[in-house]
Amino acid sequence: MGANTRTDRMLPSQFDDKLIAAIGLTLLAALIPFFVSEYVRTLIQRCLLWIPPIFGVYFIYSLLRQVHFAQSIFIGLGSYIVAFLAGKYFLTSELLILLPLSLLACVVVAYVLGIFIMRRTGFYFAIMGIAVTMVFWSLVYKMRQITGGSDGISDIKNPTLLGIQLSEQGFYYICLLISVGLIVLMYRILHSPFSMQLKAIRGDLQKAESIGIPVHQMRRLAFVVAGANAGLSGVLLAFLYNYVGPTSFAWEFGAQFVQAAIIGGVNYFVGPIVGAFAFVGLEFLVSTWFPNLWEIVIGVTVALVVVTVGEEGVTGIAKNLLGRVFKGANLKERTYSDGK
Amino acid sequence: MLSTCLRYVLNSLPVVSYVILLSFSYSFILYICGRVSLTFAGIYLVGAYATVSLGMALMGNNMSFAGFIGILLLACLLGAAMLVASYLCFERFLKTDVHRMVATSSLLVASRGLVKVIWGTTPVTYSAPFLSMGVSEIAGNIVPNYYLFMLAVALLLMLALSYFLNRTCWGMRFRASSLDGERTMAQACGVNQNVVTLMTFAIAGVLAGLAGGLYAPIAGAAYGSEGNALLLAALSVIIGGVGSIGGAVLAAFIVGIARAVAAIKMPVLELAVPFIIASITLMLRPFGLWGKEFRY
Amino acid sequence: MFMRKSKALVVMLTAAMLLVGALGAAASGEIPSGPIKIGFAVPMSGTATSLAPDAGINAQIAVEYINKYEGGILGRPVQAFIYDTKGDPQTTVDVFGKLIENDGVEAVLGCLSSSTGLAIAPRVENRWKIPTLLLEATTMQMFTTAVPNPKYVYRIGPDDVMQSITHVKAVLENKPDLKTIALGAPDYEWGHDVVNSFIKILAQFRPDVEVVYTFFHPFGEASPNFTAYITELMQRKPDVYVGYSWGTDGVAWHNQAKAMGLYGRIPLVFDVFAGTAKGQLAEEGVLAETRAGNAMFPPHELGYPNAKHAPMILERVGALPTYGMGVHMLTGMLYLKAAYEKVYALTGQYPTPEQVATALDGLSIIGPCGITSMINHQSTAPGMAVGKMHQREDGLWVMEDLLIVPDYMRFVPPWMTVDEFIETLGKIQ
Amino acid sequence: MLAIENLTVSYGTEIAVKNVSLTVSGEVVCLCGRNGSGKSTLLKAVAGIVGIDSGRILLDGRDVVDLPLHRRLEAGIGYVPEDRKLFSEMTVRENVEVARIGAKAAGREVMDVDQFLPELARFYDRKSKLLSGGQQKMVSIARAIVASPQVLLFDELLEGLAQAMCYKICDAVKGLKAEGKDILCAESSLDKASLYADRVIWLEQGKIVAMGTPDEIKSQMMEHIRKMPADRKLPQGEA
Repeated sequence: MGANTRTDRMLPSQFDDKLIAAIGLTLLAALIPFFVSEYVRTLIQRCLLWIPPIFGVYFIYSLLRQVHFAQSIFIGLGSYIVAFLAGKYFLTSELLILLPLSLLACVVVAYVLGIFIMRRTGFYFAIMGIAVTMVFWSLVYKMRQITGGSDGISDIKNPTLLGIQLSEQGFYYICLLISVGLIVLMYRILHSPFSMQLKAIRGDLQKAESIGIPVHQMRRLAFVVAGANAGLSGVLLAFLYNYVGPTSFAWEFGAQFVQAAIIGGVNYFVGPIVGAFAFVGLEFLVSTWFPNLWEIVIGVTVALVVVTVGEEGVTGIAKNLLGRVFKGANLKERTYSDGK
Repeated sequence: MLSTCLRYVLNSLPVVSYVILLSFSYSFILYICGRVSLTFAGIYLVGAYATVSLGMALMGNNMSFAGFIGILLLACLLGAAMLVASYLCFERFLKTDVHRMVATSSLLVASRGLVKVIWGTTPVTYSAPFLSMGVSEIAGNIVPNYYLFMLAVALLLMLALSYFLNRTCWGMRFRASSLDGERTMAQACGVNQNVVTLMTFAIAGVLAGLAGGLYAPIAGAAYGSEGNALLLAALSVIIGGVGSIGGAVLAAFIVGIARAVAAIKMPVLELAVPFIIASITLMLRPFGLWGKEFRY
Repeated sequence: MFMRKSKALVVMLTAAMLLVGALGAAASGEIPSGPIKIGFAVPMSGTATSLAPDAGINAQIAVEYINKYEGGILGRPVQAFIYDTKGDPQTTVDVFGKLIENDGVEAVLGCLSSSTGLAIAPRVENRWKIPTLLLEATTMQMFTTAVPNPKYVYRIGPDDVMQSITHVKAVLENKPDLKTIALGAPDYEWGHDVVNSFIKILAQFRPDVEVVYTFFHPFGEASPNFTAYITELMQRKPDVYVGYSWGTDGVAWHNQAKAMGLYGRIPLVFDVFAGTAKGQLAEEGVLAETRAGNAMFPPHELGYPNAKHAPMILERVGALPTYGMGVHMLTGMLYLKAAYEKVYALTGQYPTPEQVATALDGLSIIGPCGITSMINHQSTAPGMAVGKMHQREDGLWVMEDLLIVPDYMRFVPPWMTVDEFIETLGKIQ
Repeated sequence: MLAIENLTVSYGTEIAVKNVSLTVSGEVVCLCGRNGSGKSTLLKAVAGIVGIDSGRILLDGRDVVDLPLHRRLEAGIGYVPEDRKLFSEMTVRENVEVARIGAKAAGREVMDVDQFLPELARFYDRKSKLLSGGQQKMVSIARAIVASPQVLLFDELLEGLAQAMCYKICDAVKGLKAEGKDILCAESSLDKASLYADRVIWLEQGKIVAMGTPDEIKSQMMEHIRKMPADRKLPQGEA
């Protein structure tokens, strides 16, 4: 895989064991489609595509201690760009055009929204994210002549790469590549001076501002990073299901990324990955095992996980259970250690 | 013209009343205990189903006003008991706000599942109290008396709470240990924080249970109504300001009337209008129209 | 849309070929032992439950009914896999995948909202190739743009045009002298479609009728306040009001309209989905629809076929739902049973999914409320009926003065587009 | 009489107060020391705001260690924090009332605040966040003394106050001492401590190193303080 050679170059050598684990997992993910049925592959693909937006939430939470509910705006944006260009008003389904295009759209929208949203903190930030998401949702829902309203847009063509029609298998590898690439990129960003500065300013905005750090600019950039992640996922999710509906913009969808990030464990870099698989994969399986009771089962389980392990999340539980297996691997990636 | 304006106000009354109760339920916990707790929406659901079930079981079609008040009181008690229990058994172990948010919203999912198991997802309704109260005509507008009754209950309760908070000894203790008070100092002054917290949750439970109970005869008790209640309450808290009784009432009227006007004049915006108002409020007055600045 | 004539030909040819095949290979027909697996992908949580209250319970009832009173399918008991789609198109795709690839079901029933149906139909046609009976998903897009030439996808339930014709007829029958009309519907695609086609069709019959007010209220908002709409509606004073609110919306709409005196002030109210919920929900003398030949008659007392089904629903759900989820599901099961038996009778072999799918087209069965046929991949009731609500002494709401609009009045013939068909309507009355 | 016996307080692994014993009986005792020497922590431990590791805190012979925070005022311990910590949205009267109600509920007799802080009467109905620093300090003291506790704990009593205000507050403290209260203070400045304290206890790294009148301590400690290295850390394991 191309992603692996890139990780090789990008990661410093002291992370060797982590690197081995990462390459191993990537290889595993790359081999999985040969052993599972198509729906499992689709499910895994969906999990993979959930990882980048969850990383966005994780990024904002671990660096700024804010809860980012607005990821669904960017998922929806990316998805609807695909729905229009590769579906309703068919122009192209070329990934090399659609991915950069929606990335650009998300960056612009995230920057503009960031001007308003990122000025708020805490509870107000969270609610403002939800409010803006819902404004987008109702716009898409109500512009039924263009967006198809609640029925959405269903006739999305399959993606092409350099003009070649991708098989479903091929598309899986594209998803894997982009997902892994974004994870590596997030790793780099989280260990860059930019992140350190963000961490430094999260305590007191006014103080940081008074010593000359462009606080709002930097917070806006963080928002853009999170949004861009989600936008790329949105493009691929639209192709994965060949269907886009206004639920992509719903605030509940954005809230699920927050839940997944928390369940994964916000103390670990691998938290979002674990969260994506636990939240999408396990939730789907549980809801098919207990079709009548799954809400109670999932609700109570998540609540108990949050109560008992808190910020450690499922990753923390897994690490304790598999402590011996991963001994020396030092998966723990503390991005902060303070209390509240 | 005046009659048209009045019509919008009257049309908004049911929403206004239940949003007053719900949003203050939410902001009261947030303000006094500094905790984000979304369980109140589940209590709203419980209040609605309890009222409908008790109403159908105990009274059927022989509606009596006193009986209905009794059922509402039961719904309040149930709400208070459940919210306090949720705090004691669960919420007090949660450390940070985002975890409280995620954990309590998971509880909401569980409560919805429970409702599904017990009542199914076919909506149930007990409308006798609503229908039996009749209508009055105010300046050429027809308004069901039940709406006025709801508003009166909500406003009276808010007045009572306001009196309690501002004029009584215990109210003073609540304010002392609120977000803009100093909790440790309140305790050092002899305020028992545990009792205050439990009472806060109990009062919030009463408000949320009552909101569900009062609204159920109008709209029925429906699986999934907690999500909408949650959003409207949270938005109203943003608009009105955390911990402010006047703000809760003001925000509820703004949200309700704006929706009633949008429904007729600009249907495209009906659902979005509370969100737009909240966004604008946040941009211009981050602590709400009636709120005090507090660091959160 | 335009392929229907040739499809009928294909059906006949296939049937003939099957017959030939049956004669040739009659001896080798083996019905596998063990239960037959059928999948149900229905919304059991999320806002979509407003569309399909207690869908899970209704699915169980349908399967129990088939096993208990109909002897299963080809003698094999039905084993149901009932999964929750959460009303979400993406989850629906995953659920179908699990049902078909993992559980190995032979047919799927499901998809109540149009969005889930649209997401699933192309995949069924292109990838899974399993007979799939959509319950409702009434969007006109389904067999025009989503799957223009369907083979495996069938739909149980009327489309917008079919039901609008019935509604217009019923309104004109009950209030011939109407001058003004108002319409209200939930604000989502189906609501808009149905109101638009109603207005178009009404204009064909009575161009002089003025539509004084149309509104679309928020859909599926669980604690709705419709007072503003009701007030406005009463201000406009229409002769007839046709309302399409249902589920939780329907409950709130009915309570609020009743309290504000709407039913007394407007001469004729057509609450299409009156009586959806448990409890007192219908209004004396109000028109209501029996979607897809529904349980509101009540069928078990009127001597309708499959009479034991309605009491089962009454017992488990507590009401005879006008919106006949259970009826749809049972109808779907009966279609499947008939298709299996037809193929087996013709070939003497246990049918393949393709054979079942082919056999479904043009099939007629005795459904819960009478004979119903699968025409152009769409099942119909023995005529859609509209009646006046009446509460009997035992408290059960029933329908009286049924107006049944026959099929020939409602079906878009294969050689016409929808708009052309609507234009002819005014001429054939 | 307040008696502290072998008190040890720690924050995690950091030991803030180590094995301290002292008694206060009808006098004004002031804890002095550099920043971080543990004087504030000692007061907080007595007030019940931080938990203790070991030791006893005796109030007239009764151990108060197990009393929760909100019962300490009732038991007779009044605490004035360093940064005032008023209930900012409440009026001055309400600020004092909270403690008065607590005292009444506990059956304590209520003290006449105006007697010690006559200035207070002028701004009774103002919101406390609108007061000046000195006035806020007065309210904070009033809140502590209204319940007439036997022991009063003042943290940085004179910190950041104008000279005139210092004298007024010192008079109030002396008045309280005349009432027979046991007063334990913490003050980072020896000069300020000498304004009102009878006895000064010098703390260093959580331990008592010297005790005496303000003047004695001044002369004893000056040389020692100047020589002390700025960043001396506590050796690990020393307790």
